[in-house]
Amino acid sequence: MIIRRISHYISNYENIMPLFAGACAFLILIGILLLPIQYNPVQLYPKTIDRNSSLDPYDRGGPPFTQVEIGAQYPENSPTAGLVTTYLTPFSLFLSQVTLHLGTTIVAHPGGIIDEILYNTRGLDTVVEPTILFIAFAIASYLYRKG
Amino acid sequence: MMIAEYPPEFLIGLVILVIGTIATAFPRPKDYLTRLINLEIPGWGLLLVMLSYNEALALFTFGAISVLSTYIYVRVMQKKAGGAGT
Amino acid sequence: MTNLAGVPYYILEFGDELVYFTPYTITLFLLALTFTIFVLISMPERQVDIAFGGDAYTTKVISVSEMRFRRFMAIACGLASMGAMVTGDIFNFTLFTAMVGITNVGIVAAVKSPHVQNAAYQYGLVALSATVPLFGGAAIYAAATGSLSMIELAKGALPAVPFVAKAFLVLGVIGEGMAPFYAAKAEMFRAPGAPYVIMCSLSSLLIFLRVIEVVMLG
Amino acid sequence: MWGQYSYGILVVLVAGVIAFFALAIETDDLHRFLLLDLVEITALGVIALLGTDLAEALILPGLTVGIAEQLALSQIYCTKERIMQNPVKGLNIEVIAKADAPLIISMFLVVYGLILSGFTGGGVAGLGLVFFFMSRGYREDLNLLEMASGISWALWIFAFFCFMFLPQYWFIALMCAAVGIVLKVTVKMSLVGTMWGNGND
Repeated sequence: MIIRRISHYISNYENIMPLFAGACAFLILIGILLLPIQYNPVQLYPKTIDRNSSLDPYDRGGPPFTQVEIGAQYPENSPTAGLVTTYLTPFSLFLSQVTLHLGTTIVAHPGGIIDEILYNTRGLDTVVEPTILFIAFAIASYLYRKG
Repeated sequence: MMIAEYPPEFLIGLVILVIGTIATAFPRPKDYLTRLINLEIPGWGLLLVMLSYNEALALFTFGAISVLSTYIYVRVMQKKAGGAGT
Repeated sequence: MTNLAGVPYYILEFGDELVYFTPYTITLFLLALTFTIFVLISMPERQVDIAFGGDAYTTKVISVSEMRFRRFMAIACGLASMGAMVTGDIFNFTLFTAMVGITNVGIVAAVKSPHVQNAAYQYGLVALSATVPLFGGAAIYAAATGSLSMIELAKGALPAVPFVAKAFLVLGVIGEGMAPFYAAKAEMFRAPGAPYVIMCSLSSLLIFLRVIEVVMLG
Repeated sequence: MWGQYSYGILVVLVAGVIAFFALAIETDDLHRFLLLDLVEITALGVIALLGTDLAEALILPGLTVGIAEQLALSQIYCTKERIMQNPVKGLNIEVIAKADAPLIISMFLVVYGLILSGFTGGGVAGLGLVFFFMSRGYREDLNLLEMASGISWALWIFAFFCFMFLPQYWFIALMCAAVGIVLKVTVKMSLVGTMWGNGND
């Protein structure tokens, strides 16, 4: 009897959002009670900040197009990792020689360490992500056209 | 390390994040526009937290994406108001 | 490698993200593959409305563009579930799961009935909010253990994964696949087009089976 | 035991509880949609606290997935509420629509974005197109946009496999990925600009 009532409640799709949100809030509360979480100091892709570099905070050492060491999980699987950490367009190269604050401007990143991670060592993530974007775009434009 | 020794933008960011979340969760007056404007506050808190970890690119992208999502929300709100008002 | 369900037959390397085939994952992978091929070649069923008290019945007409769109979504859903079955990386798994969620919304949202549209919207809300525990769980995995690779986690050399991270991951998969909400999903199945709506159900079953394996690691 | 990470995650999780609680008691569909943006912020907060380069690499896909699903959901909402045909006030005031300034500014942004390449470049170029479409009330051919989106996706995938299996040609792969992402982001943003117009006629 009670199962029938529960299943009746769930079958009303207006109720699933409050139910799920309530479950999330409850679980997060449990998560708060189970704190602290030990932060492992040994991390992948650690940051080293060199305040005197004009590419700060994305300078991972070395001039452009020379290979540097990146703290990847399986370095042997991505032999080209570290080559494009400091790829600069002529304009941004000019800027990097003029100012110390290039790393925090929008022109700094045609390449860089993030592109290295996104395109190379963790490339499969980046394949799935535009695919999701593509799917969502297809849904939106289909509904927009058929409205 | 004591709490007071953490970077100030980290602490301020967390405080703003919680205040903004409360402001957005229980806005007053409770209409769509107030809630949308209040959404900027926790966004600012998150930006400060990202800043304290030197995550510049994530910060830029978050800014750009929140502009886009504001477009999307305002469009829906205008469409909804358009049916009732005019 | 005691915790992985069986010894991997084959490991495919995509940089830091390994794709591995164990007896368990390969079974699920083949299931998803078979059904995707099935969707690819089959024609959609046409729903029949029977008027009670008489012999009259009508078949609902499905436009070609709608049929194509839903077939595209169903195939994308199949590919996403295949990816989620064999991936060896926690964050990659969550992304594939999010993709299963959005394709499920797409399969249903193409139908023009207001009832179905409303169900699709509610399900979309749940799917979008489920990315919070999913990505949050993956981030806690990375912070606590310093790694996202399932194979590294299974070796047992890393610190233990906090209970919260595992619970977040499971809750996120529940939200994306709506595993306990099959009654609500049945509501969405009033949408016509048999092989495509079954894909919703099958994909959520598969990702749920996979997440059980994932949380047993580490 | 209690380090910077634990304190940070405590505060972010408290924010998450508040946000999800508000979501649970909310009954209006559009309010729920707005609150989804709030819970996304807490998820991003959890990732940001990781503090390594990996955190940034995880935030970017998270952001993109969020905005993509919001785009699709907003469209489903409009269809479901039958408000697709309602007008949206754009910037198409007569003066702006006739002036050359939006055209010039958009041209500048697009060219600048192409020079920058990569993700930020795509963002800048896309912003230029959004501005242009919004100010003109212009109606782009959606089929063309869809095709460009497909091509950018294919380029992207090609670049990825190039990186993985032919690493010696990494420069070509990098360029393909850059062009692909410019096209991709530009197309997505110009769709938003186009949808700003008056419905689907």
